[in-house]
Amino acid sequence: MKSSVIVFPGSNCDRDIAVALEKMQFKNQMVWHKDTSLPKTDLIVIPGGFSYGDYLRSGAIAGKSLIIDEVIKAADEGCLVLGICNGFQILTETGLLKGTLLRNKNLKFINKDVHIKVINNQTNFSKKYKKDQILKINIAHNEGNFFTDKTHLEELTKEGLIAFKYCDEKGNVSEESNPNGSLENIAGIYNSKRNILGMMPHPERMVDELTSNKDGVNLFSSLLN
Amino acid sequence: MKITNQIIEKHGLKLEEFKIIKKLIKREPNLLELGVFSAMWNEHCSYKSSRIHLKKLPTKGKQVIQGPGENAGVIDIGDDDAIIFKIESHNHPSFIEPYQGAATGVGGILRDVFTMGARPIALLNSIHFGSPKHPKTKSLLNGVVSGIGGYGNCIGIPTVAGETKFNETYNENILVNAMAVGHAKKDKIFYSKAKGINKSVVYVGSKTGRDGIHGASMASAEFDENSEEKKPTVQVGDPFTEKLLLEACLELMKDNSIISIQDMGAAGLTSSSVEMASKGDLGIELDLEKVPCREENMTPYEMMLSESQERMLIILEDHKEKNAKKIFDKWDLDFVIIGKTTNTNNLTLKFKNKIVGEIPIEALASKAPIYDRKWSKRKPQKNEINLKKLKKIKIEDALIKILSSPNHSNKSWITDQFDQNVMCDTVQKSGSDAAIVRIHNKDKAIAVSVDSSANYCKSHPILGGKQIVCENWRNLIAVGAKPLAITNCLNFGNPENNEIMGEFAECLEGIKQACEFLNYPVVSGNVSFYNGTNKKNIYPTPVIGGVGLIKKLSKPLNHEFKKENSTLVLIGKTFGHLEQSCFLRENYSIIDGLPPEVNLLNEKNNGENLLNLIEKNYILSSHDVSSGGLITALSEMSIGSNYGVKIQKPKNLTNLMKYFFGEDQARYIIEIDTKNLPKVEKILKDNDVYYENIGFTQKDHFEIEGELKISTKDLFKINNAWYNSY
Amino acid sequence: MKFSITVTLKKDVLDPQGKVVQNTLINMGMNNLKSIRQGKHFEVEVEDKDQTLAEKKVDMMCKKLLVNLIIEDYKITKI
Amino acid sequence: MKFSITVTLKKDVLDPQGKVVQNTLINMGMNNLKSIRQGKHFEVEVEDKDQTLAEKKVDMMCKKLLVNLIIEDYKITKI
Ligand SMILES: Nc1ncnc2c1ncn2[C@@H]1O[C@H](COP(=O)(O)OP(=O)(O)O)[C@@H](O)[C@H]1O
Ligand SMILES: [Mg+2]
Repeated sequence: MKSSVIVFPGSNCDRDIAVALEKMQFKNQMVWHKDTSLPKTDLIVIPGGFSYGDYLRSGAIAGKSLIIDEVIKAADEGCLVLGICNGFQILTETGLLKGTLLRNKNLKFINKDVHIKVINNQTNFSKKYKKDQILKINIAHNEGNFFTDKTHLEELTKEGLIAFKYCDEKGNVSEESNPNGSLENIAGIYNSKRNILGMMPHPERMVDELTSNKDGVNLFSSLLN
Repeated sequence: MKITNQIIEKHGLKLEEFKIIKKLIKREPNLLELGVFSAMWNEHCSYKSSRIHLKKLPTKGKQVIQGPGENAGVIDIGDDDAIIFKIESHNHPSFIEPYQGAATGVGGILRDVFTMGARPIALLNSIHFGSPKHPKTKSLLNGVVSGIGGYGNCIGIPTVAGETKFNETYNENILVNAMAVGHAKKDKIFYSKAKGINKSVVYVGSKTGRDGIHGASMASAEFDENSEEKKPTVQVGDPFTEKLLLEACLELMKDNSIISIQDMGAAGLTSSSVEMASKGDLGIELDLEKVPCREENMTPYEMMLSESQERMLIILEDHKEKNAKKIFDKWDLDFVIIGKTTNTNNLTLKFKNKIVGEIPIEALASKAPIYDRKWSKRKPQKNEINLKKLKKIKIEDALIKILSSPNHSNKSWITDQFDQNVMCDTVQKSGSDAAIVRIHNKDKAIAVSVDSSANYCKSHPILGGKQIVCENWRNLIAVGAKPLAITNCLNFGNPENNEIMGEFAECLEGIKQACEFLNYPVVSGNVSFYNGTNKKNIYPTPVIGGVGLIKKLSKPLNHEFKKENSTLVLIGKTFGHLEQSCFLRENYSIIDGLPPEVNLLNEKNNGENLLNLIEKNYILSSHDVSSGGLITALSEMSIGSNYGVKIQKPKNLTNLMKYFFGEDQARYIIEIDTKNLPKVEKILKDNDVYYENIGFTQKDHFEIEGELKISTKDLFKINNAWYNSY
Repeated sequence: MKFSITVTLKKDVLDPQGKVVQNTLINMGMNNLKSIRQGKHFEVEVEDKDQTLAEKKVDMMCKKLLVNLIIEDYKITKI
Repeated sequence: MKFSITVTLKKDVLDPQGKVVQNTLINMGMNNLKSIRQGKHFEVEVEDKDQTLAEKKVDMMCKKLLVNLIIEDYKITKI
């Protein structure tokens, strides 16, 4: 399985995701934002960080870079695309995913391990998880407050396009277990074809038992076959 | 233009110093030259008041690759790995503009570390605020914390540890110290010493603006009547550009292009160019017209004194310019050859084809004034606290008071705003005695911690100085690391005041004694004087940042209890020293007497034996006992876990409060599997380590037999409540 | 030719920042405050003679980059 | 009574955000762009009859909370 990680100026989880992918036996390549073509790849990852310093709006400027046209083309042709944290923000700015990510409701950067629930386990990204499985995953963001319009929200719910929801350790999806104010506790969503996943939590930070648990592993192993 | 006395003073120079300048250059300097002198001769760059004292610190050891004198210190951690680290203050800018002041403090210290070839792997901070009740404190606190996070999070380096303290002494002068730690290959370390004549001097990074041009501030209108008023502006940090600069520099460092590299910190272009030339014993010529400027019509004076952030100066090997430029172009950064090295031993400044300033390098550097300022010894106070005369208080209430106090309350509301996990090598994040960061792709790790004890240092500077080094050493031991070396940030008041200078000299004496005894050398540091006003100086606040090594990382050790029914052992002897304690301060507002005695022999022996026990895998959790004493340390171990304790009171107890709240040094609490107790006891006995078995862990309750019983959940709530109600 | 652009969040979009600012102001004793909304402001200078053309260009900048049309409205004024 | 407040960085203060936005717009082909600076914008409604009084209050809000006077300038306009 071949993967490509897109690197923007200001990306800072690019090495982290590359390490995780290689650990999971992906053949990974780094792709520079000024490149005009993508290598042959099965998975494109847009990593976390502060592309362009998060200036203007997080993800806005990266969304205009040269390589993005290629990402859009590949996605339209069915290539799998994973956007993590700033990557999720970039995907919404390019229109590959609908909705947007507003400032956290407490107006502060939040870094901690939170619980999320696997809502749809029938996709290329999630099939190794059980339905409603509860994961403990690290978040680290300033703008993770998912927002979208009513029609899209209905579509997300009806079509099973919600990937993860924030919950507590017992799985309760509630206001208290919502770290950033996201609509319906949404932590990650798919596009309608389910080949694109955007999520705020960092699965790449959860693959090494020395620094964390291994709750992120199954996301990568789902992608492998 | 005539240099008047007023202009001299506005530049922070004494008239006496101006006379020396004239003698050194054998004429009157022009305004630009005066500006350059003021930048080089100020306390921050010249260390003129501190130098003779700093010389006494131990800086050598087998583990030291580079001691003080470079951008940062370098130590050997085995194999081909080196750790590069330093701490620096940004107190005054942070008081004026807390967000930007703190942010640029982080940015500045990071540059010190990556100029030397290191990839930064951890950030720490030590922040001190006035009383929480002071009207300025809350916004300063919030601003500083978000500034630290804003910079570190954006550039993508985990902020893993720190300390946050409140004390009235900082009401009008907060402290913001930032420490950066980086990793490099031993054979790929870069220094600032220039070498060779006619080599290109290259400016890279952000453009130069009118940021923080100090000396000229008020009088600037007089300097140049025709120009519009030029007020100094606050430095604004741009972590995004710094991230690019970091990656570009590390990329350039992969081959052998760089002769010398130096970040532009305080006094920007001036200090960086002079330092490179001075160390290389040669001259440097700058063509200021080529300096990339952000604003129109900037003068040579402004360019030389600007403190714009995110800039570096590099001296390149011949013919490497083209390739180097390619790298900086890739990262969208300015790259301009602005000068060359010369054999004149002068700093030569050209502008529009004219020489606008020329000063011998040695006049700026080695011939800068050094002062042996008068200092007086602190007359130690006596310990005269009669506990019997104090109002009776229940042990439970005293504990709650401490745990819910701003100083001891849980700081997760701060640390949750810092990305502690980026780079995926954070093994132990903040909250324990020290943070643990793994060396990427290896199974070894470093432990880092910053510590200070201003109250102790105020009361008895020598003891205080010793104590902070020991506490810092203890914090590293407690997580299983062998302490290797320290950096220090010396925050003091006005050095022209005998008493303050005395505090400085004596604190350093204490630091020196402890470092020498513990083989814990100082490899880098920073001095910040003039904190406070001359009448009201801050308490002496040296901050120690320590780095230790965990050779083989199996599983991280921290202070949280791991299970029930394990045995708790207190290492080190309890005398019950309450003077200067948190107990008296929080419960009775008494800040009297001497700090606890520091016995370096016990400190070393206890620490080394605990490390041995940890390496033998006998320890489930461990925590050093410091501010708040035994009971506070025990409750911190409970709060982090779901387990409480059941502690027996010692049989011949003279005073309960002294036993539980005393702040005697060289102590640790360890949790061990009860079945291992005999083996542990044998090692401790064989090595003359004093210890007591104090009880066991248990589920859910924090209990001292016959005295108190609180649920661990309540303890947690008490400890976490303060900020939410602030 | 100079233009000012103000970008505001659409009415039905949650404005966490505005809300916090409003609460803070009220806590500070500004009790006559009825509402406050926060947005962005740009000052753009373009080198163009023709105002309609210039305005069109500025409008394009908004649509293509400066504004997230899903959640934001904007207004361009010549200054 | 409604007011608009625009908050801009003082001249000479580094505007990292504006710089990136400007470069991006130019890269996107907007080459007639001479400069762009980014600031904040607030729309405030206060319940007051007297305009001078209301304006004074809004000014106070700026000074006390909305504006960082060390690096920012501001302008209040009645709308
Ligand atoms: N500003 C801060 N930044 C990061 N970590 C902090 C900060 N303030 C406190 N901490 C963390 O909180 C914990 C407790 O701090 P402190 O009471 O000073 O510890 P100790 O007494 O062991 O030195 C430590 O783990 C420390 O790293
Ligand atoms: Mg400690």
